[in-house]
Amino acid sequence: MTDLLALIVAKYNYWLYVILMMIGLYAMIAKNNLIKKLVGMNIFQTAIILFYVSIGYKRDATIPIIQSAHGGNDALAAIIHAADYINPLPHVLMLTAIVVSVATFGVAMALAVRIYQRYQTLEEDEIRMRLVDIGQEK
Amino acid sequence: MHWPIDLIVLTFVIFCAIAAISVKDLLGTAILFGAYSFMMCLLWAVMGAVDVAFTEASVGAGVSTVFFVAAVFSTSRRTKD
Amino acid sequence: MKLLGFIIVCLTGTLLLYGTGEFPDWGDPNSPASIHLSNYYIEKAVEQTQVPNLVTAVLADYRGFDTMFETAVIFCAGLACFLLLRDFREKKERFYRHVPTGVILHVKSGKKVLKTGKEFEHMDKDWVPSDLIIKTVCRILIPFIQIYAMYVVAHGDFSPGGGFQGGVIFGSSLILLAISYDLKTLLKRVKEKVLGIYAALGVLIYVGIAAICMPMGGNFLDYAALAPLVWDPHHVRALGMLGVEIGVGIAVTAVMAIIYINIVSEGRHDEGL
Amino acid sequence: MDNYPALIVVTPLLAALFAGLAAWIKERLSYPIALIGLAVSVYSAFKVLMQVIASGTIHYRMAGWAPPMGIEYSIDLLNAMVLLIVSGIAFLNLIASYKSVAQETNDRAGSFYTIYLLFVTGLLGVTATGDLFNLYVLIEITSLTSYAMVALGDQDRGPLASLNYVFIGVIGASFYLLGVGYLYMQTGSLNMADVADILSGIHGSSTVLVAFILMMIGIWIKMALFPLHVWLPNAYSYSPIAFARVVAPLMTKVMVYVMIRMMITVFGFDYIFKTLNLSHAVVWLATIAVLAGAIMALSQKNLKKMLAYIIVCEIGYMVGGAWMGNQLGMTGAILHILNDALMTFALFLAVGNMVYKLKKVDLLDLQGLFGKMPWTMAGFVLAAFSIIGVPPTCGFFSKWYLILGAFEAGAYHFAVALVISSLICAVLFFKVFEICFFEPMSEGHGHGDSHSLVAIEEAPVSMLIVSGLVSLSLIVAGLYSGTIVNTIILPFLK
Repeated sequence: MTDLLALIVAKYNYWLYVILMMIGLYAMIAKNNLIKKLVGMNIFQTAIILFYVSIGYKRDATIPIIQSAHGGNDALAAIIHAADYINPLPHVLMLTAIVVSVATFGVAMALAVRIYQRYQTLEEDEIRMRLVDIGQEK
Repeated sequence: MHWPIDLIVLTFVIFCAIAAISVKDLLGTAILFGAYSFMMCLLWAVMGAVDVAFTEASVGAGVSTVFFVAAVFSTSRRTKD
Repeated sequence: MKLLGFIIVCLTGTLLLYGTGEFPDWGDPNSPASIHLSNYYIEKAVEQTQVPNLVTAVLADYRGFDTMFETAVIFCAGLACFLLLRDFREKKERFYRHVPTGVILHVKSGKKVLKTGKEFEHMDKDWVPSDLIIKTVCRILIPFIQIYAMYVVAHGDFSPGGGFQGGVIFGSSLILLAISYDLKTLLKRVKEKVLGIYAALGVLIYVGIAAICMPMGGNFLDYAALAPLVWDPHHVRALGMLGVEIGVGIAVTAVMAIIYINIVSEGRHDEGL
Repeated sequence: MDNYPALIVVTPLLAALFAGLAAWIKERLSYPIALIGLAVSVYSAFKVLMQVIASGTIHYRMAGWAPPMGIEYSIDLLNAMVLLIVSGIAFLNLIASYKSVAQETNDRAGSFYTIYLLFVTGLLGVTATGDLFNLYVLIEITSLTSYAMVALGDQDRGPLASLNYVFIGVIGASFYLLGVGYLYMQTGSLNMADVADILSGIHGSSTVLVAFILMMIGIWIKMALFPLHVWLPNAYSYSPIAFARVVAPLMTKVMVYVMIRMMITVFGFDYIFKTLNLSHAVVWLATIAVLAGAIMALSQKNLKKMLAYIIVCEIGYMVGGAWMGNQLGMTGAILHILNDALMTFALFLAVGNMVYKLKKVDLLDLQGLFGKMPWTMAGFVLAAFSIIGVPPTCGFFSKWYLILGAFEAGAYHFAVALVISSLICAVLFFKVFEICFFEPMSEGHGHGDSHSLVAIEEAPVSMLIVSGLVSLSLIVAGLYSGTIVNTIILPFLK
C-alpha cells in the first residue's frame, strides 16, 4: 500500500496535467459554440505550460533569483549550490508559450467577431446551415 | 508542509476548467475562465515559478478575460450547448 | 461529433498516461532535466551577466533569440487584429444625448456632427449613465498603475517581471481608461497611428539592439560587443537586457491596446464597452 | 563578414518592421522596403549555400554562447538548399504580387507586406534553426501570420476557414511542444545536436517513444498528411491569391524538411528503423494519402481546391519516400521538396494570373482561356506536365528516385500508388486543358466558329515574366537534377 501512495505522491502532478489537457481537447472538438472551443484551446495550452513548469520543480528549493549576488561582491557569490534553486529553463520556455497562447487567443477572438458580423451567430451548426444557403444563392 | 495547498489548488483548477466549458452563458464562461487562469497562476506560484505566475496573472487572468468580455459584448451571450 | 471527440480524447489520454510511466519523480533534484543544462545557468548566469533574476538572464541573453521572435509574434497578433477587423467606413447615423434635458437625438446624415461638451454627449449602443465614482477612482488609479508597470519593466533584472508583464500592465491601464470613461476619450488621448507606430517601434528597438552587435564585431544579439557604447562595460549585458525589455514593453503595450480597441468596437473605433 | 546565416532570417524581420512603420507614415514605401529585405535574404542564402558546399556545415552561435547553453544555427547541405528555395520563391512571388495585392487588399497594402515578410521570416527561421524550442516559436509565427492572411481572402468563408485552421494548427503546434517537453525531460537540453547524442544512450525508454510519436503527429498535422489534412483545402482556396502563391509551395515543404531533420539529426536513422520498425505502417499511410489526395482532387469544381488536393497528394510522396528506410527513397524525398516547391509555385503563379483577370476560378469560368491568355496557359501546361512527371521537367526525376527507392525497399504498393496518382493527375489536367482550349467562349448566340478572333487580355507583364521564368526553371531543374543530387543531397546523406 505504501509504495502505491509513494507512486501517487511522485506522479499525481503529471496525471492531472493529462486530465486538464483532455478537458481542453474534448472542448475543442465536441463543443458547438466557437467561443467555447476557444476556451478549450486555451485550457489545452495552459495544461502544457503546467507540464513544463512541473518538470522544473525541485523539492525544497527556492525561486531562481540569486539574492547573495545583490551587492556584486563576487567572492560571496562564488558558492552557489544548484540544488538550492529551482530549474529556470522551463520558466523561460513557458513565458514564451503564455505570450504565444494569448496572441493566438486574441487573433481567434478577432476571427470570431468577424464571423459573427457575417453570419449573426457563433453556433457551428447554424453557420453551416447558412453556408449551405449561400452556396445555393451563388 | 505545502503539499495540501498544491492539491487544493489543483482540484480548484480542474473544477474551474470543467465549469468554464459546461456553463450555458458566455459571460459566466468569461468569469470562470478568469478564475481558471487565476487558479493556474496560484498553482505556479506555489510551484516556485514566480515569473510564469506573474505573467499568467497579468496576461492570462487580466487581458485574456478583458478580450473575452469585449468579444462577448461585440457578439452574443447565447450558447446552445 | 461528441462521440468522435470522446474517442480521440481517450486515445491521446492513454498515449500520454503511458508516456508518464517512466517520468522521474515530481520534484527530485537529480532528474535529468535539472542536472544537465540548468546547473550551468544557476551557477554561471549571475557572474556572466550580473543579473540576479536567472529567468530574465536566460530569457533575454542566453535564449534572447527566442524572445525576439516572441515579440514578433505579439507584433503579428496586433497587426492581424488590425487587418481583420479595422474598417474605415464611417457609421451613417449617430445618437446624441442632450445633457440638460436628457432628450436623445438621432442624427441620420453622417455629415452633421454636433459638438460634444457641456450640452451634448455621445450616445452608443451600450451607453451606461456615467458613474462619477468609477470615473474619479479610475482617474486617480491609472497614473499609479502606469508607474507600477514601468517599475515592473525596469526591475525585470532583480525581481520577477520584465518586458511582457510590464507592457501588459501598462496596456491594461489604457484599457481601464477606455472602460471607465468611453472609447472616444482613449482614442482622443492615444491616436491609432501612434499605437501602430509604437507597436513596430518596440520590436524594432529589440531587433535593432541585437543587429547593432553584428557590425560591432560580435555575433547577432551578442551584448558583449556593445561594450564601447555603454557607460559601464562591466554591466554591458545587464544594460543590453534592460534596453531589450524596454523595447518589448513598448511593443506589448501598443499591441494590447490595438487588439482591445479593434475587438470592442468591431473595427469602427467609435463606440464600445 | 561571416554573419550571413543570421542575415538570412533577420533582414526580412527588419524589413517587416520598417514596412510596418512605413505603412503608417508613407504607404508607398513599404513595397520597396519589402523588396530590399528579401533581396538581401536571397543573396545571403546563396552565399551560405556556396560556403556550405565549399567548406561543410556552418555553426553560427546566437549571442555568442556555446551550443547547448545558447541557440545555435548549424546549417548543413539540406538546410542551405531549403533556405535558398524558400527565400528565392518568396522574392519572386513578391515581384509578381504587386498588382494583385493592390487589387485585393486595396487600402491596407502596407500591412499586407508586413505580414507577408513576417511569414517568410518564420519559414526561414524554421529552416535554419538548430534548436527545438526555437523551432516551436517560429512555427507559431508562420501559423499566426497564415491565420490572419487566410481570413483576408474570401469575405464569406475566409474567417470560418481560418478559425478551423486555428484550432487544428494549435493542436498540431501544441503536440510538437509536448514532444519537445518529453524530450527535454529525458535529456535536459534543447539543442538538436546535444539531444541527439544524449538520446543515443537511452533508446529504450517509453518516454522517448511517446515524444517521437507526439512530435510526428504535430508535424504531420502541420504538413497536412492525409487523415490530418482537413484544414488545407479551405485555407488555401479562400486566402488572397498573393498569399496562396507563397504558402502553397513553401509551408508544407518546410514541414517535410522539419520531419526529415527530426528523423536524421535528432532521433537518428537507426533508432527509427531498427528499434521501432514503424516504416511499413507509415509507408502504408503515405500510400493512402497519395491515392486519397488524387481521388479527392478529381471531384473538385474549383481550380484552387483541385490544386490544394494535389498538394495533399504530393505530401504523400515525400512522406513515403522519407520513411522508405533506404538512401534512394530519402534522396527522392529531398529532391521532391525542391521540385514540388517549384512546380506548385509555377501552378499557383498561373492561377494567380487567371484570378487577376477572371476574379473567379471555377472550372466552368475557364472556357477559351488558351485564346485569351496564351502565355499564362503555356506556363500552366508546363507546370502540369511537371506534376504529371513528363521527362524533361523536374517532376519526373524525383518520382523516378521515389519509385526506385520503393522497389529497393520492396514497398510495391507505394510504387503502384505513385503511378496511379500520376495517371489521375494526367486526367485532371487534361480535363482542365479540354475546358480551356476547346470549348469556345460562350458568346450566348449558339456556337459561332470556335476560333473567332478572341481579344487577348493577358495578365500584367510583371506577373507574366515571373510565371514564365519559373516555368522555364522547371526544365532547368529537371536537366540539372543530376548535379543537384550529387553536389547537395548525396554528400548530406553520407
